[in-house]
Amino acid sequence: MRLEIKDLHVHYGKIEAIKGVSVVVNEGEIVTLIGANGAGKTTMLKTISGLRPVTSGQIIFDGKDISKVPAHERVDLGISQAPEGRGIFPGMTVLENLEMGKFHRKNRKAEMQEDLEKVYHLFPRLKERVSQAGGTLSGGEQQMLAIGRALMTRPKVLLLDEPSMGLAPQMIANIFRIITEINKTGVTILLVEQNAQQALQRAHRAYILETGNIVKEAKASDLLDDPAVREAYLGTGAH
Amino acid sequence: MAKIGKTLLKLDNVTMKFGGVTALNGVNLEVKEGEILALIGPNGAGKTTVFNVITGVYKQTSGIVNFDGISLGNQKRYQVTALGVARTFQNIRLWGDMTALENVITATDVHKKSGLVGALFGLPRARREEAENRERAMEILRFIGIDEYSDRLAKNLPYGVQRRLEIARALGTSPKLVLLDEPAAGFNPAEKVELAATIKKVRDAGYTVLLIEHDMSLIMGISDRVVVLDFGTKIADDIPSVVQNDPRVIEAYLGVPADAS
Amino acid sequence: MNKKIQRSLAVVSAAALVFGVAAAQTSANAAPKTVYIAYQGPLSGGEASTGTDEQNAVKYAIKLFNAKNKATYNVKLVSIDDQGDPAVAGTVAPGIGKNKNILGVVGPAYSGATIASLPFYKAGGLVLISPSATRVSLTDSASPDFGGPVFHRVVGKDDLQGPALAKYATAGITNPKVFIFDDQSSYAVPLAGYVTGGLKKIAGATVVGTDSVPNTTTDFSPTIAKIATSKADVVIYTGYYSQAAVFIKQLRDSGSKAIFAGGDGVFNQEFPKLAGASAEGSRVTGVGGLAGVSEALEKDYKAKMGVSSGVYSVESLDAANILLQGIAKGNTTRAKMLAWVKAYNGKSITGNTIKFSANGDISYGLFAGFTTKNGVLVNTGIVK
Amino acid sequence: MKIRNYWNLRDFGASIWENAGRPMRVAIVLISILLVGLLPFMGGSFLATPIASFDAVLVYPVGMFVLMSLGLNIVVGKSGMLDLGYVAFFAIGAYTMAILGTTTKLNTWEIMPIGIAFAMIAGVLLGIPTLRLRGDYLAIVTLGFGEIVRLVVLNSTWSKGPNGIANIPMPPHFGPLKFELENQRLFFWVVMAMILLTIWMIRRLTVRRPGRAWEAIRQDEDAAELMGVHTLKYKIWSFTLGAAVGGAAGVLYASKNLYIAPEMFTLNVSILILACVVFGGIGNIWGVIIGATILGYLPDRIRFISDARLLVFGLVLVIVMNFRPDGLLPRKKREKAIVKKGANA
Amino acid sequence: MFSVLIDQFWSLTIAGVALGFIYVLVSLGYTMVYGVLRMINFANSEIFMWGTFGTIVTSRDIFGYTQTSAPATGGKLALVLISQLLMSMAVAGVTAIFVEYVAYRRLRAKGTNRLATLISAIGISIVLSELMRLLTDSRPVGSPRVLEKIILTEVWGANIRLDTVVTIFAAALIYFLLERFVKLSRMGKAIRAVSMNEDAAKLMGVNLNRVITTTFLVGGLATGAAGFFYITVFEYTKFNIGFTMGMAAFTAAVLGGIGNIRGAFFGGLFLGLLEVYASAVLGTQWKAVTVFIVLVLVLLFKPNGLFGEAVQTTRA
Repeated sequence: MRLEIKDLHVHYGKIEAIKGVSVVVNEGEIVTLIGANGAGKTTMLKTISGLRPVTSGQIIFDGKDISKVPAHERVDLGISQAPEGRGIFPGMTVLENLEMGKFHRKNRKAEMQEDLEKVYHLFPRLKERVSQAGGTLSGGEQQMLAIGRALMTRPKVLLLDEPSMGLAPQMIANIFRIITEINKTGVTILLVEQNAQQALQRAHRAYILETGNIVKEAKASDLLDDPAVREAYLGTGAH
Repeated sequence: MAKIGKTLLKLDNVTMKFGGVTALNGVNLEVKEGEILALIGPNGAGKTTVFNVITGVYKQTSGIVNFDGISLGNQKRYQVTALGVARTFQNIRLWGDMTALENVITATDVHKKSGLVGALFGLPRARREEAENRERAMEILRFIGIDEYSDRLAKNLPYGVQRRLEIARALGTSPKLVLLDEPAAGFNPAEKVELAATIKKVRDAGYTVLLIEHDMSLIMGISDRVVVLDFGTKIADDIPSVVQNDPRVIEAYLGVPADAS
Repeated sequence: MNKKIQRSLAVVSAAALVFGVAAAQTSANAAPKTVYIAYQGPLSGGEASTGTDEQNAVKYAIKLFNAKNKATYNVKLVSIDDQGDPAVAGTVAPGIGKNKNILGVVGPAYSGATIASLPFYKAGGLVLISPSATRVSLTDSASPDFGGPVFHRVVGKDDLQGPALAKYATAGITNPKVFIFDDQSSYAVPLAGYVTGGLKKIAGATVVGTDSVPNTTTDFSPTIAKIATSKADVVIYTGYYSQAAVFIKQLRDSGSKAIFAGGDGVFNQEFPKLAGASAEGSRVTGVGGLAGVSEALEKDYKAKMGVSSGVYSVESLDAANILLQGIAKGNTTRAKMLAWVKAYNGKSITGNTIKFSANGDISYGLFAGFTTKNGVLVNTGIVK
Repeated sequence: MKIRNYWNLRDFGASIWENAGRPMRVAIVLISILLVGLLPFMGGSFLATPIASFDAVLVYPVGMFVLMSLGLNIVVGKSGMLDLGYVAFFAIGAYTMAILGTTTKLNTWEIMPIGIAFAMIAGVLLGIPTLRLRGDYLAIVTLGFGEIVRLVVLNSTWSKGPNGIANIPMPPHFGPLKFELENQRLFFWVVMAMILLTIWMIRRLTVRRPGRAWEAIRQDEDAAELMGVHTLKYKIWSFTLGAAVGGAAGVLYASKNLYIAPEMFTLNVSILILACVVFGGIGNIWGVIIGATILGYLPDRIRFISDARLLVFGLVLVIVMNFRPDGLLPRKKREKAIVKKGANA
Repeated sequence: MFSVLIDQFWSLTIAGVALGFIYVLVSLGYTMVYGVLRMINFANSEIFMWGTFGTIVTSRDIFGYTQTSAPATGGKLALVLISQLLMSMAVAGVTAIFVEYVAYRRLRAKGTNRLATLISAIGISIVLSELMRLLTDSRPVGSPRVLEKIILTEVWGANIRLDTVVTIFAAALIYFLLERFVKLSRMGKAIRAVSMNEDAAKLMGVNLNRVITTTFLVGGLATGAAGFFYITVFEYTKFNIGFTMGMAAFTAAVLGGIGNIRGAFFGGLFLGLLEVYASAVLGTQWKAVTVFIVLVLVLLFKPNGLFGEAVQTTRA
């Protein structure tokens, strides 16, 4: 078992954003969290990666409770996140952005070239733009860069926050294909998505989050066929 | 369904360059009174740039933007709004510390005349306009269906309500043309269906709508016409069913259909 | 130095306890009789060193007085900190004006603060003896700034100093070309004007350039460039010693050999100390009568106060002594004290006679010339 | 939660206010004004300030700081522009009073509108070119403006340069009420009236169109402009009204202090007033009043620690900001109808 | 009017460049912190002031120089100067970290409004300057002359003096090293990353607190170095000198585009030259007015300063 979240509570000021959520992500899985906006999906990911403090509850990773570990140390443990809105460093080149992914690694010099090659293999577009400033990339390319940069940290668990947001249909399909590819290399993935259709197709298991609570947990394929889920998250008119 | 009338907005050969980058390249675009026109295209195609040129955020490098017989070029942003163009934002930009009602009232102020002195001394006109604004704003909130939130601070509203409030605020300026920038972003399919109904309702109430959206099902459902941009150039402009099957559009934007399933 | 910090911190920590105790309360114990005099000047803020020096001298005078008159009087000092700022002076002065326990004030130190305080002291009939407010208008009955009848000073005023400084600076030079600059302060700007006036009366002298340099300046290169261009052989600065020291160093480093001269703002033994060798040969004017202080006095002062005397220490000491002598003579109301000061005829600690004119000016307006020799300002006698 | 409420002054006060009927409100207002008006008679109490007389401290710094802070609050708190040159308007008002008061027969109340007008004109002249700038750039430009005004006054002859202007006339008496040097309570009442007037003005404007425009500008200027708010116009109005209050304060100050000089109008004053605004609670009238009162009063109250009082002042700023970053009495807009309508989030 | 400028052009220019380099280093203190926190570090002026005292204490109290001692020569000179420089940098660096710790850290953790931080910084700067005022009894402090101000040569009628030359070259070197540090070093990249996107930087394993402390430290070191050069050239300090310097350096930083390291460089030099030229032409009393008018004009046409791209878009 890789990652287990037990009875997590998180507050924004006085507002409780996460109200006792428990989630399990097993090694090698793609688990997706779906839910409406404001349900607390992004807060979940930020809390797991350490950007938000935990009010109560546990985040157990590799058998250890990491809920008090600061964000930058969680990267060392193997948790990496491609944040919502991509969060690339606009003034750094693509290469520098990717190198930042190696910031914490002890033998970063030895790993650097190898991992860069891996990322370029997944995202050939990035290789074409190594010396271009991150801020000048298109939305899709920035998403690629964000995921590539996260991969540079050699994560055990990769947290993806809305990778399809604001992307054109073609690019969305592309990104999801790559997510599956990354998973096949042995990286566990926790995916937060608005695009439930795509997410459920790619994931092994799924949780449905509503206003800070888990309302449903099931195999992703089951949810795809669940009429209530179809009604609420997939829409009858989905193509 | 509202009748489609004369041309309300016309972009004639509009080019927009940022430094060396051409964001829009000789775009021609017409929006007719009473229609819902959808603007689609891949990321970075220049859709939001079109909005920014129309609303005066950017001044186009060349070309003419004509709105309702007036050339938009030297107008300040607030003047463009006063002429009858209102917009929403891709990433919600409400005034969070104001209530929903105040957000809309602030927008309704655009056509009012009373100024500082009136406000200070509570002159009759100022009082009357205050009352009118309040009433009009409530009306709009009811029209959009979020009047129960009128006294809530915008920042505390649920996401979906915030998106709708953006539309309500735009309507507050009594526009002829409403520009909606990805109004369904972050919505689940069920919410999208509801939104589509709202947009239709807005159009049926006499507003003209120009909208940017990624969700094809939404677009196909409500728009009268679809314009597709790619790399700052218009590659298609037709009714939805035609555009959907245009090979150039499929190549540039939609991708091979149903690859996912 | 550290003691001061300690003391301050101790006071801060005790602040909560003391909060509520009003200062300057009257407690008319049996004997000796407690009376109050005040010192007003900058005790905090950027100008505090001037005020601290002056107040130390007043404290020293009181210490001597109380030791001598143990049986009869116990004089206490009220410190009025106006930060040298007329705005603050305008806030404190009403309270002092009304506080009839205070018989007289040494100060205010600065002319601006004096003018801001005057209306309240005039209304309260409180006598002032300033050790350092030199602005001419303070004793000019035609001016709106006029301080009569309460204002007196034991320092010479600018319209006497200006010509003296002009004369002393240019002594021994034929057809001197003079460059004058000030530090933009209310002390320096008028003085520069009187120096210019004085130069007109000196045969052959011409003013070849002027400048006005904010008193926070440390880079004088533009002024030095102007001096170089003007080919001046005499440079007169009407600011204070600390800036003068910075300036003279830069002037000498630039290679200029022009004579440097300054007024009583520069007259301070710290000047040659700060400026080192560059200050050699500088010409400075200071109040004539108050020139030489005996070494014994300085030694005793240092022993009792823990610090050396500073700017205007001598003047402050004299001013305090006038008030203290008044107390010794039993003048323990404001009206009596004012009359006492007006009629005062006594000796300064340097042996000169102190008398005040009707408008409050000290009887002798003479200025002495000083030259820096081996790191010390040496008296060269009264400028005539 | 309930116990906390008593410590939460704002909510505590607001709940009393909201539960009160109209006559009750009028009564609260009148009693408060009366109590504040009686303050000058408290000189013998624990409030008294050593050295400086209490009634004088109430006029300046306390009253003047409150007045100027309210003025600056229109700029910084209401419309969100960081102004570090507020002292300029104060100086313009003061110099208008000083020059006209000493050279013409006009009295303080006749000069008051002129001083306000000059300050407002300066506000417009500065505002038109600079208010396009934002944030820290605006801050430095306004700071520069404040310094320019001081330096121009310092280096000009019409202003008597560094010598300053003395013998500025006091205001003429109001019927039986005379302005006195030794007793400044009438000055305090005048300042109080000006403060009340300013509060009235701010409250009027806040609930109407200009207030909404400022609020929109403060929260998102671009959105405001795209929603048809003439942002530059409202920013200039905000700046100009702030300037008017500063100018009025300057006129009264000159007439009260009887002497002014350029050294009284340094950047420190601007910073101090800004500190009052932020310290008390930016954007909240009551917070600003409390902040200005404390910061005006404190240095004079703790005069007995003479030398270290500025040090203490600095420490107080650091400590209060660290523990109450939104000020002592922060702005908080309360949602009205939540309970009534029971809207679910 | 222009006669002085024409006559003394090269003297003025050299003085302006030397002054400009001091501004450059102090501006870096503002710009570094601004780049990362988007806040003006109001206390930077006092950090500078403490640095100047560090310089004087070293020569006066550690090496026992007095106002009358002969200037040092040879190896001793290098030893004293370098010790002074290091001490000044150390004092300023420690002060900067102190400022960050006391005035900024807690407020930053709360993610609170910028004005509170501004006032907190103003508060700490009052504390720093008042503390020094009490320590020195408000008195100015002169520095013993360690480096003899030999006139090396004369070029176009201007004296080239040793201290000016040392200042220009050493300050330029320090600037250069610092720029390289930010561009190329691992910590420097972390600083840039934080300035562009704090959260993303954390997700890369960047320790935010350490980066911010480092930023203050680096800014403090630059400011401290400026303190050393200031003393070497002007040989004088006082508890309140920070204010004027701070205003000038901050203006320089804004002129160049605050948050931008290159901006601080050009802004500082530009301001140094502008000040001396304006003083020579219009009179020193109009120096500050000229500077602010130029600032307003620059900002009107280049609203983000002359080098308006902030740190995040400074490309390596």
